[in-house]
Amino acid sequence: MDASSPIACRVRIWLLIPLVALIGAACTPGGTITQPSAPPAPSTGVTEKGPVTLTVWDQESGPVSKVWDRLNAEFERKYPNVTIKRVNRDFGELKTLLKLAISGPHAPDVVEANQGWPDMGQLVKAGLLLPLDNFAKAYGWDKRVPENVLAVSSWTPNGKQFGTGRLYGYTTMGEILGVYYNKKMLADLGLTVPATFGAFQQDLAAAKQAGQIPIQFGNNDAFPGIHEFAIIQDQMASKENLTNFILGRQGNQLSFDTPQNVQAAATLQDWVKKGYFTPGFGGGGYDAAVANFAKGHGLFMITGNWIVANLGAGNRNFGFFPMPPMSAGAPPVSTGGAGFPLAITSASKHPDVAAAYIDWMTSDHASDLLLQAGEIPLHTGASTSAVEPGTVLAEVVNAAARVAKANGVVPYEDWATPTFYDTLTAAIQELMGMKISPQQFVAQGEKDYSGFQSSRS
Amino acid sequence: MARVVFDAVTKRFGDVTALHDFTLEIADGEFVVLVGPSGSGKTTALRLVAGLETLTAGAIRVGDRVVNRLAPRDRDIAMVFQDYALYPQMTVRQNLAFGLKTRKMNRDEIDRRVRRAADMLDIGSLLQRKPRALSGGQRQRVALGRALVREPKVFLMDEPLSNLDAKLRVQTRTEIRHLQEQVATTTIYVTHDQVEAMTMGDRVAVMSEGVLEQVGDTRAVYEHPANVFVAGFIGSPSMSFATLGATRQGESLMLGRGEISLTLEGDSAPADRIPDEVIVGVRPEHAHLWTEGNGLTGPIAGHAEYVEMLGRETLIGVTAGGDQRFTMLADADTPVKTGEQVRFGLEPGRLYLFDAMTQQALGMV
Amino acid sequence: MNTASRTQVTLNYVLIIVCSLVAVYPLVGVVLASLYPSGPASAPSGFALPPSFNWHNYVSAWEQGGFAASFTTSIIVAAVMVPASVGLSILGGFAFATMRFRGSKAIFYLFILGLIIPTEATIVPLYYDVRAMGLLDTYWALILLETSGELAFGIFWMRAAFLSAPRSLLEAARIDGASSWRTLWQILVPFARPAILTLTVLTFADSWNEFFLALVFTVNHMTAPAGLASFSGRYTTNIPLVSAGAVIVAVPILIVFIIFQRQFMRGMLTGAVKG
Amino acid sequence: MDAEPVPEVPSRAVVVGGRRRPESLPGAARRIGYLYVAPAFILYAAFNLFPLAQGVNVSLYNWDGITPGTWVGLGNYAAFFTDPAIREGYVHVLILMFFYSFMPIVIGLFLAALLSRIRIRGLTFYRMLLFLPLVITDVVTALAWTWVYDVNGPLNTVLKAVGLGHFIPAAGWLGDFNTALPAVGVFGMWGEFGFCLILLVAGVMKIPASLYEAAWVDGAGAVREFFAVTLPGLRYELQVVLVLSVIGTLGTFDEIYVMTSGGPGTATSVPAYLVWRRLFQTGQVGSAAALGIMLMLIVFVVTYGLNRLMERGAQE
Repeated sequence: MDASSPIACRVRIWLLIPLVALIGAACTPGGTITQPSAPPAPSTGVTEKGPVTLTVWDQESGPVSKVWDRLNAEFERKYPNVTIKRVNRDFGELKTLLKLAISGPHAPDVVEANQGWPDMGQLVKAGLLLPLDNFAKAYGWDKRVPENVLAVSSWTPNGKQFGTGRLYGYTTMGEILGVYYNKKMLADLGLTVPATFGAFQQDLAAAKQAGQIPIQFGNNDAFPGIHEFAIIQDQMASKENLTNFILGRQGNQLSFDTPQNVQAAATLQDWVKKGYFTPGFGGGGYDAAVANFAKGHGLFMITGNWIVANLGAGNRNFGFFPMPPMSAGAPPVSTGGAGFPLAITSASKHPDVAAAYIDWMTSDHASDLLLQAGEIPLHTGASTSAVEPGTVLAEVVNAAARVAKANGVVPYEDWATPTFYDTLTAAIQELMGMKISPQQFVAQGEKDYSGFQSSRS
Repeated sequence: MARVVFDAVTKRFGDVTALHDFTLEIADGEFVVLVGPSGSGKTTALRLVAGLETLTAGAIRVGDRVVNRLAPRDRDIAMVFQDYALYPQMTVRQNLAFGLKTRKMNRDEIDRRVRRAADMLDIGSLLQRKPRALSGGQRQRVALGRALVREPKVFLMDEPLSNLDAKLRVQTRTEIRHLQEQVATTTIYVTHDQVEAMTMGDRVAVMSEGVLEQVGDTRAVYEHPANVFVAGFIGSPSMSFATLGATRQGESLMLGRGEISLTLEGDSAPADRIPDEVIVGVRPEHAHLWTEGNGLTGPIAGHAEYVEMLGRETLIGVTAGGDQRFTMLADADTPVKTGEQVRFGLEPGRLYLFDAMTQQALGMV
Repeated sequence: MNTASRTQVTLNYVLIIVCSLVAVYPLVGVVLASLYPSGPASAPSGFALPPSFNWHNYVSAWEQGGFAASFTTSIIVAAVMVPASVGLSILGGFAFATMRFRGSKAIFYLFILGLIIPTEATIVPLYYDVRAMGLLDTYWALILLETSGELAFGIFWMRAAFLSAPRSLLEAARIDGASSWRTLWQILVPFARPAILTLTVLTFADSWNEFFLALVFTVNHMTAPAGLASFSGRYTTNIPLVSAGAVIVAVPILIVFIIFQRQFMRGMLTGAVKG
Repeated sequence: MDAEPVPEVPSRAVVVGGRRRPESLPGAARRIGYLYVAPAFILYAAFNLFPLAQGVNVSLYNWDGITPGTWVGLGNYAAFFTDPAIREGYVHVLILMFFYSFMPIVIGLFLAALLSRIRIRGLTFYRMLLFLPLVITDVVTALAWTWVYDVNGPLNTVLKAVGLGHFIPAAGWLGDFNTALPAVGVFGMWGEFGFCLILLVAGVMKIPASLYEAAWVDGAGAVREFFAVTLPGLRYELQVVLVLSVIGTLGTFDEIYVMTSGGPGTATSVPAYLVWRRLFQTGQVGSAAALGIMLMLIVFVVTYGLNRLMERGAQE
C-alpha cells in the first residue's frame, strides 16, 4: 500500500476508531469497592417503619419450602406493615444468579447464600453483603449457636480471610451428611447397621451379591458426587487438616494431593468398579434417585439430612447413620455443620427489618417447624423432644447430635476456593466415569487449590 | 420559460472524461435534441442540467442564474426518465401530484394542474391506477404528465421513447413535439436515435466521446456535416466514406486510389488548400449504377459485396479501389446480384470532402 | 427432464417425506409427551398417544413456570426492540445505499464487522457496563443489547434492499424536490416493504429466541426461553410438565413462522447467501 | 486495497483544503448522511465496538470481577496452550463441527443431487417442515432432544425394539462420557440439515438444465454428473453453509446449557460455555474475556480462510 496515497490515509484514520476506543477502555478493570460498615443495632420496632416490602431469595424446596411460606405469613401478620416477596430458585440456579441479582437494581434484601469461597466469599469481597455483628449482638445470635457455625459465615471485610472477621450470615439450622438405609432390605439381607467402614463395605458387597442396588445414586446434577467422596474422605483424612484445608488457614502448606485423598478417591472408584452404585448413575438425576430410594430401590443412599422431608419425617422404614469410622468405637466424623445462612444485602433499604426477619426465621418457633420438615436445629436450648423416636427424622437428629458431640463436623470441601465447586464436581464425575485415575483426580484439585492459595498471598 | 446555457462544461468520472469543454446555448422555448452514440456524454449533459451530477468545471445557466450548485428542486426543471421512474406504490394521481406537494402547493392548484395534464395526455381514466397496472405507453404518458404538471422552465427528456415498441414510438414522437409546441417550454431531449433527433428537434447537437461535434438546425446538420463523425452518424442509410488521394490540376480536382480515378471539374473546389489525402463521403442516394451520359462522376468499377432488399429500394454495398467501400440506393428491381462486378457513378456537387487527418469538413464537390 | 422414471419420482417423494418426518418428529413427540399424566413416573415413549389427554399440564406449566411473567418480558422487549432495530436499520441502510459522505465506506465496514463479532467476545465487559449503568435485570438491558445486536445485519439488509431500487426513482424524487426524509419514507420504504417485513419477522424471531443475553442480564425479568430453561431445571423428572412448558414457548414463534413462512425462508436463504 | 478508485480531480469544486472528499450532489446537505447513520452507530458503538475494545483490555488482566485486576499481558491467551479445560473446549467444538457442519452438508449434497432432477409437488410444505428445527427456539428443541435421549425415551424404545438395547449406555446418552458429545452433535445435525438441504436444493435449481443435458449427452453417469456439474454449480451455496455452520458451531451454548451443562465431567464443555462459567461461577473474568476475544479471532480466521479457500477453488 502506498502510504502517501490519500486512500491509505483515509483507511488509516478509520483504523484509529477502535484504537481510540481501546485507549478509552485501557484501564485496570475493577474499581474501588466500598465495603459497607456494620450498621447500628436496630433502634426501634419494625412496626414504626411504615410500609416495607422485603424481598427474600431462597433455595428451599418440598416441605421446608412450605414451612417458609408459613413463617413468612406469620411474620407479615406480626408486622402488618411488612410484605414479604419470596423468590425461590433451585440450588444450582441460585449459585449463578445470586451475584447477578444482588448487583442489580431489584436487589433482594435477604438472601440464602452458600458459605465458602465460591459464593459468600465472592459476595463479601464485592461488598454486596452487610456485616451482621451489631445485629448479632443486639439479638444475641452470637450466644445461640456454636462457634463453628458462626465461623463458616465469617470473613474479613476485604473477603481475604475465611472463618474469621465479621459475621455475614446467620442460621440456627444444621446439616449432616450420612447414610440412609432401607430397614427392611437390610434385615432381609441379614445385615445390621455397620460399626466400621470395613463392615459398611461388606454390606455393600452383600447387597450387590443379592442383586440389590447397594447405593442409590444419580450424579447428573454433579453436586451429589461431592457428598459420596466427602463421606469416604472424612474417614481417611484427619478432620483438622480437612477443616484447615477448606478454610484456607494454612495457605499453601496444605495440599489436596495427599495419600489419604488418593486412597479415598481410589475407594470411590473401586465402588464404581464393583457396581455398588445405581447403574447409569451418571445420567440419573438427584431428585429421581431420592424418589427411587423412597420407593424402595437401593439399600443405602449417601446424602444429607435434607431428604428426610422427601422420605417423610415420620417414616419408619428408613434409618440413618453417620458413615462409620475406620476402627470401631472411634468418634464419628462427617461433613456438615451449618445450613444455608441468611444474609442481608448491602443494597437493602431496610436492614433492620431484614434483621428482624432473620431473627424470626431463626427463632425457636421457626426451628420447631423446620425440625418437623427434617432440618436439624443447632442452637442452644433447641428441643428435639417433639421428634417421635424410631422415625427417620429421629435417627438423623441423633446422628447429628452424636457427630456434633464428638466435635466431628467437617465443612463442605467445595467451599475451599472460588472455583473449587466446579473443579471438584467435574473431577468427581470423571473419576466415577473412570476417565481419570485417583492420582490425576487429586492433581486436578491440588492445581486449583494451590493456584488460589498463592494468589491470596 | 428560460434559456439554458452550457458554458465550457467539463465533467469527469474518475479518469473518464464524460463531457469535455461543452458549450451550447439553448434559446427560450427551443426544442434541442442531444444525439450521439452511447458514451457520447449526452445523458451526462442532461443530468448536469438536472442537478443529478456535479460538474467538474464550467458553468450551467438556466435563465439568468448559474445553477451549478443549486439543488434540483431549485432549478425549476422537470425530467422524463428513460425507465419513467414512476413511484410504484403511488397511484397515477399521486405520482403527478408528488412534485407539487413537496413544494407545498395548495390543493386546488394541484388538482387543477393534474386535471389539465391528464386531459392533455388523455390519461384521465387512469388516475386511480398504480403504475404496475399500466401499459408501457400509458406509463410513458404518466411520466410526461409528471413533468407537465410542474410547469417548469425546462423539460429534460432522457430517451423517453426507447422503451416503446417501434410503432408507438413514431406516434409518440409527434405527440411530444406537439405538446412542447403547445406549452412552449424549453426542452432538452436526449436520444441515440438520429431519426428521432431529425424529426423532433428545432436544433440538433451531435455529440461523440464527450465532445460537441456540431450543433445546428436539423437540415443544416444533415446537409453540411462538420466532420466525418457527424456525416456518418446523421442520415439513414448512413453515408459511405472512401479515403482517396487528392491532387489539384488547375480547376480540376483529381481523386484516386487503385483503379478509382475521379475528376471533379469546375470552380466548385472548396478550400484553397486541399490536402494530399481526403475522405470522400457519399450518401447512398447520391450513388447510382453507371449508365452512359448520366452526368455522374465516374465510372467506378467495383464488386457487389451485398445486396439488401429494403422494399421500396435496394441497398447495394460495393468494394472498389481495393478496400474502399461505397453504398448506393438503387431501384427495387435492380438486376445486380451479390458477387457481381458493377460500375457506378457519383452525383457531382453532392460529394462531401473531409481532411483525412483532421476529419473536418472541407466542403462539397 | 422427461427421463425421470416412475421409480425415481417415487424415490424422491420417499426421500423428502422421510427427511421432513425426521425434522418434525422430535417436535411432534414433545407435543404428545406434554399430554401424558404429569409426574416423575410418566414416561412417554413418543410413539403412542397418551392414555388420556392431560390438557391440564399446560395450565400447571403456565403457572408453575411463571410464564405469565416471562412472556410479558419477551413481549415488552420485542415490542420495543423490533421497531427500534428495524427503524434504525432503515435509516442507516438508507444513508449507506443512497448517500456518499466522508468515511461512509469505513463506517459501513465497521457495521459489517458486527456480523462476525460473537456475543461471547463482548459479553464480559457488557455485563460490567450494564451494571454500571444500573440496567442489570431490566427490560432496558435486553432491549438495548438486542437492538444493537441486530443492527449489523439490519443495516446490511436494508442497504441491499434500497440499492435494489432503480436509481432513477431516487433521482425523480430529487427532481420532484423531495427531501431525503420524504424520499425515504414515501418512496423507498414503500418500495422496500417486502424486505422490511422480512427483516421484521427475522428480528422478532431472534428476539423471541434470545437466551444467552437473558441468562446473563436478567434474573427477575427472564425471557420466555430463559424462563423455560429455569423451569425445566426445577422439574427435570417431570417430562410431561416440562414438555408442556416447551410447547408453550414454541407456540408464538410457530404462529409467526406459519403466517410469515415465505418471508422467513426468503430472509434466511437470501440473507444467508448474501451474508 | 478495497477502496474504489478515487477520481483524480484537481478542481475547486471537490477539493477543499487540500483534502479529498466524496463529491456531493449539488444542493445536497453534505452531512445529512451522518445524521441518518448516527443513531444506529452510537448504539452499535456503545454496545458492540466499545465493549469489544474493553474486552481486549480486560483479557490482559487477571481479574476476579471484583477487586482490581493484575496485569498479566497475554497470560490469559497463553492459557490456551496450558489450560487443559480450554484446550478441551476447542477440541469439543472441533468434534461438534463434524456434526453441525460437515454431516449436514454431506447429507444435504447427497439429497440435493438426488432431488435435483424432478419437480416435487408441495415442496413449499416440505420446506416449511424442514425449516422448523431452525426456527423454533433452541431451548425448546434441546429439551425435545433431552427427551428423545431419555432412558425411556423414543430412541431407547426403538433400540430395544430392534434388539439393540445392549448399545444403550448405562448412564444414558447424555450422561455417558463417550456418547454425550456425539449426542449433542446429532442434535445439532438435526437442527442444521434441513437448512442445508433447502439451500442446496435451491442452488441446484439454479444450475442451467442445459449443463445436465450436456453431461447426459456426453454419457456421464450419475456420479460423473455430480462431480462435473452439481458440485461446481453449488460452490457458492457450499461456501455459505460452510461459513455459517462453522461460525454457528463456534458459538454453541444454548443446547449445552440445556442438555448437559457441560458434563458429564467436562465432556461437553465448549468455549462459549466456559466464558459463561468463568464470568459468573468461578470469577475468572479476565480469562473469560480472553476466551471471548479468541473466539472472535477464530471466527475471523475461519471466515476469511473459508472464503479464500472457496475463491481459490473457483479459480482453478
